[in-house]
Amino acid sequence: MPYVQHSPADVEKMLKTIGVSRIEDLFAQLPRETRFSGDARIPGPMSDMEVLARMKSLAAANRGLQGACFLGGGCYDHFVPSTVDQLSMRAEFYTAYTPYQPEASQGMLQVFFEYQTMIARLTGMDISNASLYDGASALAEAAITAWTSQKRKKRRILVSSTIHPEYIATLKTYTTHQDVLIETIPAAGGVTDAAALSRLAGPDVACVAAASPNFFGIVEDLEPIAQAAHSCGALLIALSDPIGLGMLRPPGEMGADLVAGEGQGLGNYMSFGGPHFGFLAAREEFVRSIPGRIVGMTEDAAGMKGFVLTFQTREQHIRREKATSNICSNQALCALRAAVYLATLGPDGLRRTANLCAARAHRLADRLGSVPGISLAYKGPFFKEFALKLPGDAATIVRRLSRRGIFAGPVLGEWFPDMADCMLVAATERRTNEEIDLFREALEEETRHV
Amino acid sequence: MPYVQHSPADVEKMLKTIGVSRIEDLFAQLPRETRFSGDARIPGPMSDMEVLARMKSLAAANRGLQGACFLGGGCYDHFVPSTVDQLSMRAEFYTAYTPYQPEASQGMLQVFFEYQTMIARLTGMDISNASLYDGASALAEAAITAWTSQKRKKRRILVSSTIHPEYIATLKTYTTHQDVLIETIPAAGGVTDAAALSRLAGPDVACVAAASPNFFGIVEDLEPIAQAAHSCGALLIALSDPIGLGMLRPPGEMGADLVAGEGQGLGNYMSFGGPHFGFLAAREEFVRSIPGRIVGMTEDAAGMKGFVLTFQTREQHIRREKATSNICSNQALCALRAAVYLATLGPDGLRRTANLCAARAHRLADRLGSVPGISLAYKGPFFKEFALKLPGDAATIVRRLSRRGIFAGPVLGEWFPDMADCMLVAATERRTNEEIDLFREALEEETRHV
Amino acid sequence: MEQPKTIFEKDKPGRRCFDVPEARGPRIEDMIPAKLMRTGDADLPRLSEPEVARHYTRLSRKNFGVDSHFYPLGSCTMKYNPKVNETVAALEGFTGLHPYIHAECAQGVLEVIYDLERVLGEIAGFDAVTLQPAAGAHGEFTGLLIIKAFLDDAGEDRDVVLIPDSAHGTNPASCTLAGFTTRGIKSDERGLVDLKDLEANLDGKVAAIMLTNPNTLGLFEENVVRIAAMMHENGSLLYMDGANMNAILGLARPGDFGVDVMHFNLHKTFSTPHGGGGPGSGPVGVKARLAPFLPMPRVLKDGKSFKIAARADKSIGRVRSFFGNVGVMLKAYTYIQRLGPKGLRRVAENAVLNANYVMESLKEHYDLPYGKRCMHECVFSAKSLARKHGIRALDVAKRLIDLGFHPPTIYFPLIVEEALMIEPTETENLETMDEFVSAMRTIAEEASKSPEKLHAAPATTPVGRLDEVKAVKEPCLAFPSGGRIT
Amino acid sequence: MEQPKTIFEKDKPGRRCFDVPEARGPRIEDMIPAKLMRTGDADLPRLSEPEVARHYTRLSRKNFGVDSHFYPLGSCTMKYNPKVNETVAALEGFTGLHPYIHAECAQGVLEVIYDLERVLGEIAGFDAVTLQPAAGAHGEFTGLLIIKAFLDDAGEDRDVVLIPDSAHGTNPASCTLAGFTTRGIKSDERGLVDLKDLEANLDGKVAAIMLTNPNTLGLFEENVVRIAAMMHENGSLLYMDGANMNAILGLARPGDFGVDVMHFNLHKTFSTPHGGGGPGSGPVGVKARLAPFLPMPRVLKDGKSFKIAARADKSIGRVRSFFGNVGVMLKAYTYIQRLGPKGLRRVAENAVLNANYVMESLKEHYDLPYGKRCMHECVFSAKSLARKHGIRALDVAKRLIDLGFHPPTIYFPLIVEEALMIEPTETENLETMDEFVSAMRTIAEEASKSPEKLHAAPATTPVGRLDEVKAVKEPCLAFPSGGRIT
Ligand SMILES: Cc1ncc(COP(=O)(O)O)c(C=O)c1O
Ligand SMILES: Cc1ncc(COP(=O)(O)O)c(C=O)c1O
Repeated sequence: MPYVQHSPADVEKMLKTIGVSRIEDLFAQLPRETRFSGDARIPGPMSDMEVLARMKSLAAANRGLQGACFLGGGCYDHFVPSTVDQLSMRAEFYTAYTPYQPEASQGMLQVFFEYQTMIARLTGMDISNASLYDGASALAEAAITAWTSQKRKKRRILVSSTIHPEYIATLKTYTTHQDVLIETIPAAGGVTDAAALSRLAGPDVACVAAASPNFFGIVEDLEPIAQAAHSCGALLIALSDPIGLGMLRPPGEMGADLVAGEGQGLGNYMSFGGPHFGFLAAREEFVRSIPGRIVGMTEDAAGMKGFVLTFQTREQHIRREKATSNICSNQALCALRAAVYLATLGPDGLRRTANLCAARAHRLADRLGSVPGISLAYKGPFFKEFALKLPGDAATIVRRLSRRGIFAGPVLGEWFPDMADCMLVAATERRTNEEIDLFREALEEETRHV
Repeated sequence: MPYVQHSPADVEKMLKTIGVSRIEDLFAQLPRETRFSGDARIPGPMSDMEVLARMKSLAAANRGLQGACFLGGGCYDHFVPSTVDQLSMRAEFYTAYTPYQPEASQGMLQVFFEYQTMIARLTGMDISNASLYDGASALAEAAITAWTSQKRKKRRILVSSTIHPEYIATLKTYTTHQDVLIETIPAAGGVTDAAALSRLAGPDVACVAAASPNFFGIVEDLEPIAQAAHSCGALLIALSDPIGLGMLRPPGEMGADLVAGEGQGLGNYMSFGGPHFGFLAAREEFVRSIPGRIVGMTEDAAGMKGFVLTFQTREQHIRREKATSNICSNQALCALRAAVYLATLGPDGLRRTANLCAARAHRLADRLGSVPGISLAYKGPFFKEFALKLPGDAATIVRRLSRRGIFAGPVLGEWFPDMADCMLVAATERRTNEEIDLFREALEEETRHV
Repeated sequence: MEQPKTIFEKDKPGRRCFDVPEARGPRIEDMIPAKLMRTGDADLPRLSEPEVARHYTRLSRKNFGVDSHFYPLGSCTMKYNPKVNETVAALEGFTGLHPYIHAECAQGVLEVIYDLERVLGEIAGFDAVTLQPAAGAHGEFTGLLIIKAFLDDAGEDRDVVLIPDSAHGTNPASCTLAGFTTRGIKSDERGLVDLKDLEANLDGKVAAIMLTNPNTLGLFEENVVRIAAMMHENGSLLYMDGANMNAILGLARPGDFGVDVMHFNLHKTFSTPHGGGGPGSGPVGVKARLAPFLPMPRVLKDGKSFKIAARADKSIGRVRSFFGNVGVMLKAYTYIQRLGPKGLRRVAENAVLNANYVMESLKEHYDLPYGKRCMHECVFSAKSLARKHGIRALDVAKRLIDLGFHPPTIYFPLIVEEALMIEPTETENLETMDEFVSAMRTIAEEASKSPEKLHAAPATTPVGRLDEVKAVKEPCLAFPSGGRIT
Repeated sequence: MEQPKTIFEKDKPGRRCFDVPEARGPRIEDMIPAKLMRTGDADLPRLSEPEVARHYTRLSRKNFGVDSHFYPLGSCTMKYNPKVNETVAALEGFTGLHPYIHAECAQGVLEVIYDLERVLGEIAGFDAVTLQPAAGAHGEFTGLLIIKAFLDDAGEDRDVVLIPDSAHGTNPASCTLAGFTTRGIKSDERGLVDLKDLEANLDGKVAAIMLTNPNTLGLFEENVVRIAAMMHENGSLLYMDGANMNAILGLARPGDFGVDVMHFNLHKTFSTPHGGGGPGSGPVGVKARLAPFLPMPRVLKDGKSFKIAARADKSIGRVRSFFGNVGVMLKAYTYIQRLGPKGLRRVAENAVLNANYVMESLKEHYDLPYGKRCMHECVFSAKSLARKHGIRALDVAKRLIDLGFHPPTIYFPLIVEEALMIEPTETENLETMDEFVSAMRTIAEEASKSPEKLHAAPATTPVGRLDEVKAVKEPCLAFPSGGRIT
C-alpha cells in the first residue's frame, strides 16, 4: 500500500495526543446510518508498475499516433516545443495552487501577469484574465459579461451561426435560466450573413458574437460586423484562434469589445479535448465585469514591484451570489504553458507557424479539391482548415480514412443536417507534404466508388 | 537559426568594447593554414519540429518496444519509477557540473553523500566513491586500486572466467601497458573453479576478482574465494548486481575488500547500453587509493554541517600523473538516479523487486527447460538470469525469436566458442506470466525443426 | 534585492528561440486579403531559448508548491500527488489524440472515461456520473442545471436554493448562474446546519439545499440523513458539494445517505497537482432519476466497444466543448487504481487523523470556535490574538511564510472571525506537522512578545506585503507596450 | 538556518513509497541457499513518496545550475543545452533498447551511431571516430592506447608523451594509465608551447605530444602546424585534447592542421547538460592510418542496413562495455542537426566574442597574465589583489556566489597564479555578462574597501565555507548506520 507516511509508533503518538485509542474513533461523528461498510467494487490496489502497464496498454488502444491528424473543429495538432513540457513541469509551478498568498507565489503570479499581457497584445485588447475553462465556456462568459455590463437591460444576444456549434450549445446551456434570448445569425457562403445581421440588429441587442477564423475555417472580416453591432449599441464579442493571430489582424483592431477563444494551440496537447483553456480579453472598461482571476502589478512598502490577484470583488469568494461568475479553479497550468509557448516562439516564430499552417492547408485544399467529385464547400479565404464537400456520406468516408491512418473531420452532418456530405479538414505546421499526398491518395480511392 | 542571443546592436557594442570591427577579426589568432573554409558536409540546420520528427522516426526504427525483453548480460529491463525520471530532471541538478564550489552545490553534494552511503550499505562496505563510467571500467579500476595499494609489488591479477567477458576484456585493455599479468581462473559448472583457484594462488597475486551473481546468472559463494585470496595475501574484488543485493548476502559480509559493479538497474534505462554507471565500494583503508570523486561531510565555521569533495589529492587535477586514475567527469546524474531509485524503493521495495526477479526467472527456467531438447546449461542457484542450452545454433534461434518479439540473449558463442548452442536469458520484475508463456511457445516452435 | 524583470523587459530585436521551417507555395497575400492580416508582427517578447529557460526556472524558484513546502491550504486538499500520475497523463497515446477522431481509434480513452464514471459512482454511491465539468464550480453549475431540468420536467416550479452560511463562495455564485435565487441557512452553535432555520426556510419554491459535507468547518453534518428526509419530504433535492470527499472516502457514500446530486473535486480528492490554480475537474454524480438530464456527450458501451452519444432528449445540453479535462481524469483513474478500495479508505483515515492531530496540538494556542473533533481540516480563529495583540490571521499567515510554510486558508469560512483553516492532508508526516505546530506556537508567542515581527512579515520573500489597494486604484494588468514600468 | 538532514535521518519503520507485486511460485529459500542470502533487509532509508519528492526537490533548490545561474566555469563549457535534446534522449524507442538486442531490431540507434561518427569526423577533419569513451579523460586514454598500439605495430619503442605545463590534469593522468611517462613542456611568455623547450625534448622515445588547442589559457596554439611538423619529423604523433572545440567549430579542423588523434568532449561542445558531473562522452577521432586500432565494437554499414563488428585484428580492444553513452550521443546528434554547419560556426563565433568581451571589460580590474585576445575563455589572475589586499581567487569566487553567479574555475591552469578562468560560452547574452562584469568590478573594489566582506563570503548560501581539512582528518564519507552525526 503506498502513501504510508506514519510508522505505527507515530500513529500511536498522534492518537494519544488526540485522546482516542483507534483511528476508527475519529469517525464517531459519522452516524451509523451514514457509514459504508465493506469495500467499494473498484479496481486496485496495483503497484506503479502494474498501473503503468495497464495505462500504457489503454494508451496504445488509441490509434491517434498511427496516422496523420487532419482533424479540426477547435482542437489542433500543433507542435509543442520541449521548453513548454519541461518548464511547466517545474514542481514549484505545477504543485502550487491559486496564488492567494502573493509573497509565496510571485513566480506563478508573474507568469499570469505576463500571460495576460501576451493575450492582450495578441488580440489587440487592453486586458485579459488569467484563463477560463475552455473556448466554449469563454464565449458563454463573454456573452454574460456583455449582458451584465449593460445592466442586464438588453435581452437579445446574436450569435453568428458560423461559430462552433458546441460553443453555441454551451452558451445556450449557460444562459438557460437567464433572462436572455440567444438568436443565431444565419450564414451565407460560410460567413456571417451581413444582411441578416442588419435585419436582426436592434436596441435590445446586448451583443453580437462572431468568429474569425470561423468554424468553417474562414477568416471573416469583423469590421462590418462590429459596425453593425456598435451602430445599434451592442457590443462585439470576437472569437479568435491565437495561432492565427500570429499573422491575422487582431480583433481589437476591428472593433471587438471582448475577445474570447480556445487557447489549446498554444502549447497544449490535444489530449482528447482537455485540459485546454479559454482566454478572455477585453477593453479596459470591462475590468470589473469580466470573470476569472486577474493579476496586477503593484509594490510593497519598500517600493519593490510585485504581483497580486486583483479586482477580487468580482469573484465568488468575495461577492458570492453577486459575483461575475462562479469560476474558482481555472486552467492555470495550461495558461502557463501558453505563456512559455509564446515566449518560445516569439513574434517571428508565431507568424511563421501561422504562415506555415496556412500554406499547408492551402496545399491540402488544392490537392484534395482536385480529386474528382470533391470540392471546397465555401469560397471564403481560410486559415488552417476548410469544409470539404464529398461525393457521398462524410461519416462513412471519415471512418474509412481513419482506418487508413488519415484522420479527418469532424463530419458536418453532425450539426448541420444538410451538410451530411461535408467534413472539416485542417492542416497544421506539423503536416508534411507526404502526408498530404497520402491523404489525397486515400481520399481518391475511398471516394471512387461511392 | 536558433541560439541567437545577441541583437545586432549588442554585437556592435561588444565589438566596440573589444576594439575590433568584425567578429572575424577575433580569429586573427588562427593562422591561415589552420583555417577551414566552406561548410562542413553535415546535416542541418533543422527546426526543432523537423529534428524531433527525424529522431522519432529513428527511435521507431528500433523495435525494442515491440516485444518482451528477456535479454541479460549486464543490462536489464528493470522498472524505473516515475520519481526517478521527474526528480532527476530538476534543472538545478541536471544542468550543474561537478560541485567544485560546495556552497553553491550542496544539493548535489548531499545527493552524492547519500548515494555513497546507500552503496556502502548495500554492498556491506565502509565507503564508496560517487560513480565510475560503467561496470567494466569499475572492475578495471578496482583491480588497479588493488595493485597500486599494494605498492605495485604483486604482478598477478586472477580473474574468474565467470565474470562478464567484456569486463575482462576491458580490464585487459586498461592494464595493457601496466606491469601486471591478468590470468583467468577456469570455471567448472558455471562457477569459479575452487581447485583451479588454489592452484593459481600465490604470494605474487595482488587480487582475485569474482562475480556473484556471475555472468551466467549464478549466485556464487564468495566466502571460499575470499579465503583463498586472503590466505595468499591477495585482496578480493567482488562484482555484484545491486538489485540482487536487495536479497542476496552483501559481498562485504563474505570477505570482499573492494566491490565493483554496474549500477544500471538502479533507475537507469537500458538506452542501448549507456549512460549507466559503475559503482565502487571499499573497505575504509582504501580511501586514498580508490579513484573517482568522493564526498565527505564536514562543517563551516558556524558549525553548520555541509558536504564537500574530499580526498582530492587522489585526483588528476591535483596529482596529475600520480593520480589514482584519470577519471574526471563521471556518471553523476546516473548515480543521482540510483539514489532516488533506492530512496523510492526502500529496503522492502528492493527486496521485493529482487524476489520478484528471482521468481520470474525461475518460472521462466521451468517453462523453457521443459521444452524438448532444451535445458539449463548449469545447475547452480541463479538469481535473475541463466544460460540455456539449445538444440541448435543459438544465434539463429535468437534472430528468429527476435522477429517474433521475444528478445533473448546474448548468445554465448560470441565469447565461448564451445557454447555456440547456448544463450543467456533473463527475467526482471517487469516480465509477466503471459510473456513467459509466449516465450516458451515461440521457443518450442522455433526449435522444433532445428 | 533587485526589482523583478518581466519577460517584456528582456526583449531585444533579433533574438530568436525557435525555428520554423519556411512556408513554401503560394504567398500568404494571395490566400488572405490584406485587410484581414496584421500589419506587423505580434508584440511578443523576443528571447533566445536560454533566456526563456532561465526566466521560467528562476520564476519557479520564487514559488511555493507542495513538492517544496508544506501547504495546508484549507478546503484545497493540497495533498502530494504521485509522480506516476504525470507519467500516465503524458503518454503520447493520450496526449496526441484529437477529440473528434473516430471512436474506433479512441477505444482506450473511451474506456477510461466509461470506467472512471462507474468507479466514481461506486465510490460515492451514485447511479450515473458525468466527467464533463472542468472544475468544482463548473460541476456545481452542472448539477444545479440538472436539478432544475429535473424539476421542470416534473412540472415543478422551484427556483430557490438553500445555502448554509458556511458554504464556499462558488455555491451561491453557481446558483445565480443557474438562475436560482438563494436563501442563507444559519449554522448552529456546533457549526452544523441549523435544522430549525432549515425547517423555517422550506417551502414550495425550494428546489434544493447545497450541503457541503464534511462542511467547511471540517465537521461532518451529522444530521444529513434527517436533512435529506426533510428535503425530500418537501419535494426538494439534496445537492452535496463533494469538495471534501477526501475525509470520507471508503467510509461513507453520499449517494447512500440521501444525496441526490454531488460534484467531486477530482483534482483535490483524486490527486491532480493543482497547477497554480488549475486545471481541475468537477464530475457530477446523480441518482438514477436524474440521470436522463446529464450533459452531453456520453460515452456508451456497445458490446465490447465504446461509442459516443452526442444527444439525448432530456439532457441539459453541453457545458463545454469535447469531453472534459481528460488529462485530469487519467491522473484520477491512475490514482484510484493504485490505491484500491482499502487504500482510499486509508487516505480518509489519515487525512482525518492528521487534521485532528494538528487541531489538538494547537487548540491551547488559538481559538477553536467549533467542535472537539474534526474531519479532514480544522478551523481556528485568531480573534483573541487580534483583540489582545492586534495580530490578525493575515499576520499569522505572513509569518508562517518566513518560517518555511505555506499559510492555511484565511478568512474563510466567513462565519469564523479571523479564520485560519488548516488542512494538512493525509500525505504529510508527523515530523512536518510537528514543525508546523511548533511554528504556529512560536507565532502565538511572538504575538505578545514581538508583534512587530509579525507585522513586518514576510521578510524572507522576494517581496514584502504588497499594496492591494494600489493594485486596484492604479491598475496595471498588462505590461505597457514598449514601456518599462517605473 | 537549520542543519541539513540526510535522507537517513528521515527513515522511519513502516513508511513505504513503492509497491511491488507479491512474488508467487517457489519460495526464495528453495531457489537460493540461505548462506547466500541476506539475513535482514538492506539498510536503506524508509520514506513515503511525498517525502522522497520533497527531499530531492528541496535539495535541488540548494544547487546552482546553468538554467538557474550564469555558470562561467572555465574549461567546462557550461553552455545552455536546448530542451529538445532531452525530449529526444527520453524517447522510449531509444531508452527501452537493450544493447544486446539483435541488430535487426536496433537499426535506428545503429544509424545514429554510424552517422554521428561520420559527422564528428567531418566537423573535425578525421577519417574515423569511435564513440565508445564515456568522457574526455576516457577518450584521452583510448587515444593514447591507439597511439601506443600504432607505434608498437610499426615496431617503434616509444613511451614518452610530452605535456605542456598548461594542460588539464587528465592528460598526464591518462598517460600514466596508458603506460607512458610524461615530460613537461614549458609555456612561453605568450602562454603558448615553448618551441625551444619542445625541440629540446624531442627524441626517439617520444611517442606524442598532447596539445590542447585552444589551450587552457584560452589561446590558440598558433604554431600548431609547426608543432605537427616537428612531431611527425621526429616520428611522433600529435594528440589534441579537443575539450575546447567550442572555440573553433566550423572555423578550423584539427585533422586538417596536423592532428593525428583527438578526443572530443561531446557533453561540452555538443551540448549535454553536465548532470552534476556526468555522464559525458569522449569520442576519439583519428587519421586513417590509426583507424585499425580503434576500440571495439564498431558499427558498420552493409548496403542499407547496419551491423555490429565485435572484433578486429589490430584493435586496442574494449574500453568499456556495450556501445558508449548513447544517451549523450543522441543529444549531440540532435544538437548538430538543429544547428547545421553554419550554426556550429556561429556557436564558435559567439563563444569567442563573449569571452573577449568579458576579458576586455575586466582587464583593468584583474591581472591578465597572457594574451590580448582570447578564444572561448579568458584567464585572469587575482595576484595583485592577493598581494595588496590579501584577497585570493577563492575569495573572489565565494563572493560571486553571494552576488548570484556560479564562480569561474579557480587555480587552474596551474601556471597562472591565483587563476580565475572564465568561460561565458555562446549562450549567454550581453545583459548577463554585463551583470557579471559589474559584480566582478564590485568585488575588485570591495577587495580594498571592505575585504572582510570577501573573507566572510558566501553569506547567502545554506552553508558558509566548509572545513576541508576536517573533511580529510575526520572523514565522514557515509552516514553511520543507525546513527545521527553530531
Ligand atoms: C468547498 C468547496 N466547494 C467548491 C469549490 C470550488 O471548486 P473549484 O475551485 O474546483 O471550482 C471549492 C474550491 O476551492 C471548495 O473548497
Ligand atoms: C581541457 C580539458 N581536457 C580534458 C578534460 C577531461 O574531460 P572529462 O571531464 O570529460 O573527462 C577536461 C574537463 O574538465 C578539460 O577541461
